[in-house]
Amino acid sequence: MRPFVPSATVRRLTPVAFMLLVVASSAPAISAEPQRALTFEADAPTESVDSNEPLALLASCDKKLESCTTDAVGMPYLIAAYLVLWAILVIYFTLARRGQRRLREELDELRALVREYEDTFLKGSEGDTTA
Amino acid sequence: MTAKTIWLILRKDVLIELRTREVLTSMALFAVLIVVVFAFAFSLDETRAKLVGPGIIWVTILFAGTLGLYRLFDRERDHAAMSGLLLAPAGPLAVYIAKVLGLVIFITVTEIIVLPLMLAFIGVPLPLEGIPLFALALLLGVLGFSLVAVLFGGMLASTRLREVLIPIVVYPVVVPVIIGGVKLTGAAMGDGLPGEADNWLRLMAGFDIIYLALCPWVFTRVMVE
Amino acid sequence: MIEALELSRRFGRQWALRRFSGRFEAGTVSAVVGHNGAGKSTLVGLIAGLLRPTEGALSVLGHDCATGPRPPAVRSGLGVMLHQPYVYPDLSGAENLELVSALYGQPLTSKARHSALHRVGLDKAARRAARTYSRGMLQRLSLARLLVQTDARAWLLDEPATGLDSEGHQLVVELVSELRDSGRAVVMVSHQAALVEALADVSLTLERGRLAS
Amino acid sequence: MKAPQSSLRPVFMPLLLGAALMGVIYFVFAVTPREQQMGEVYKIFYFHVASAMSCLSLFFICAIASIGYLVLRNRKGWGRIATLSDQVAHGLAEIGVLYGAIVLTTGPIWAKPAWGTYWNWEPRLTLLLLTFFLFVGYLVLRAYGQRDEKVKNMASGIAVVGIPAALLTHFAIQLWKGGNHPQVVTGEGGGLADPAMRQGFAMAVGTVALLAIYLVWMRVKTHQMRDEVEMLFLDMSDLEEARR
Repeated sequence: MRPFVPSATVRRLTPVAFMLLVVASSAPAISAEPQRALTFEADAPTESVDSNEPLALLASCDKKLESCTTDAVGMPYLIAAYLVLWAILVIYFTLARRGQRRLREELDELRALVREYEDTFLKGSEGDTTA
Repeated sequence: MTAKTIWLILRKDVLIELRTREVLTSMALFAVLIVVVFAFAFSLDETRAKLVGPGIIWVTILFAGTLGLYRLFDRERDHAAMSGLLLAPAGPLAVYIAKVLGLVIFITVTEIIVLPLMLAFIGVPLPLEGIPLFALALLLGVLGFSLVAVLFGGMLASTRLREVLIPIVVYPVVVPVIIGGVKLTGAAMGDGLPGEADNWLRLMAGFDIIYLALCPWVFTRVMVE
Repeated sequence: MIEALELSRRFGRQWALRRFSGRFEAGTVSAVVGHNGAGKSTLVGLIAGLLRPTEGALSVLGHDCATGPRPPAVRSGLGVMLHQPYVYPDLSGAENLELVSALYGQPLTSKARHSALHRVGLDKAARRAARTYSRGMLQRLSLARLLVQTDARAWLLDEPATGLDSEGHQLVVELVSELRDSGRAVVMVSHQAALVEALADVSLTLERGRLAS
Repeated sequence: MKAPQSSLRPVFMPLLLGAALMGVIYFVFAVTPREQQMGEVYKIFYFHVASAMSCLSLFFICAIASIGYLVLRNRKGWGRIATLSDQVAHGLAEIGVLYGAIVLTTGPIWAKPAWGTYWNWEPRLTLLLLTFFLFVGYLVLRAYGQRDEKVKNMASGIAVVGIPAALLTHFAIQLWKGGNHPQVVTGEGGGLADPAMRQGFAMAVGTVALLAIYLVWMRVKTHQMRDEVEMLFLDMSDLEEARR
């Protein structure tokens, strides 16, 4: 039973449709208004907040929010998180891609081999009758 | 036909167990050893015992139950016994129900032997009026665990990886029943809010009902090629 | 009775069995002969229902195997003796026989059990645990199933004479002949030429998973 | 039938997705405002929660596909659909576990500055962790078992149990923990007041979901190719046999 493969047109249309979607979704970003303070109640920070705990520094930051330019406290975590995100995606993608390429080569090789078998077999069978 | 086959398989497992007493001794011994290790690890005193006791009991049940599961299916693995059972007219459903009942019986008997010892070692007072709730929690918990464990144990018994795979797959699924058991055991020992116990009972009963309906369906479809 | 059409089964990248066609009629002993690895056990697995065909059609006792699990009537109608004897070492010979008979048909009367064990020469060892049996004795215990599983209308035997001495061979010949004479279809898989000559009405040879022409 | 492998296409899609991802990240960093209490660091939540949503829905669809496989594999004439649904289920599980890994790494990184501990057992992350283990078992089984019927059945059995397991674990943890996970998205705990935040989050969810669809499609192609390789080996042994 041959594996099920979507028709050629479906495969050609998906990238175009996808590109339109991404462009549409990022359009509003370009016209976003300037930043404003906003309310966002995360849970109350844990009671035992000692001085060097990053949270304490955070809380003090909001009194002078407008001038709170450098958010040094959270930045390393933020960068670390996005680096992890990228690392996982890129590493996985390259591994999967390499596996797929190796598989595709093996597949093409096998197809050639089978075609070659069929040719020699057809030529070879003029003489005798096969079971 | 199925009921007869269930009885036959169950009777066979119990008969072999009475002769060899292999499963119960290993499970009971294993359970007592775990409790002793935990007792040393937490260096229990009166107050902490009440906090940690239920946890120890249910972890012990979980591990001893897993040991019992491996034993239960080892017997079927050699001499192509599993295929003999699956080809029987009653088919995989009877095998599944018989094995679930077998595991429940084995774990319950181990509990009866080991629990008094455990309570003594941990030094947790189980008040008399707490016993019915504790027994109900044990019943629901062990049934829930057995339903899931036998499904995956039976499925994976023939693969090389079963010791690795069965814990990875079974434990996440039985977490609700284990937490429920611990909470109800705590309630039975006197602490914990009264209202909470009902919620946990409902959750564990729901767990058992859902898997009572789902597991046979999956087992019968998966065990036959 | 049992019919296979272009039956194929693959394991990974090879064909364990490829385009096997054959009809096994009632009242005949059909032998399937082949060296090790020729696909005999795969064929047994397919007919018994342990394996699912990759291609081709198989019907056992009128049930088309492609349409899903077999009804109980077909399961008890097909007696299967796999290469490994189906036995629990901790149960005694008699208990094993009772268990199998009850699982696959009606419970065994003690008279029928006794006569079956006597016929296969195990009446002395009936009470002992099967663990203490030799390979030949285990095979004889399996052979006792031929007498006890009376519901079976067709039998599938995988190497019925493994581990048996000459007297055991004779026993197999007698038992299988009785099955044939009582109108049952017997499919026997074996690589022992002597057995095949003595019993087989029809003989198929398997080479590398295919029917040898 | 020979699939037209235009050289451009295999590179085009990943670049496009990469660009989209960069676009969203730029939007998150540049445009969305700082959060009043956590400042910049809360911005981890965009992709953390987006990945979590995709992860759980991938597992859910994988379970549905597995049910489809178990039901259809015995139906006459449904063989190819059953094989496809099994391949799709396998692909969904792989990408689900991949996204699970993202969630389970960015989660603690966010929790440390926000709540002071790397792991505080809040409900949704714990639920995802447990379901993650279940599907890791699924992948381990798939990786080590050969690609025959039995392994497909067993894997489907594991995936199918995923749905009730996730639901019951969710209720159990709610009961157990009471939950202090800020209901950022669902709106109980303040929600996304700022429109820019909402857009940022919508874009993150959209991009992550589309990336997931693309990755699953890629994995399904790989599985189909692997099956085709085995088919070709079988055809070759047929031809060899016929020639002998």
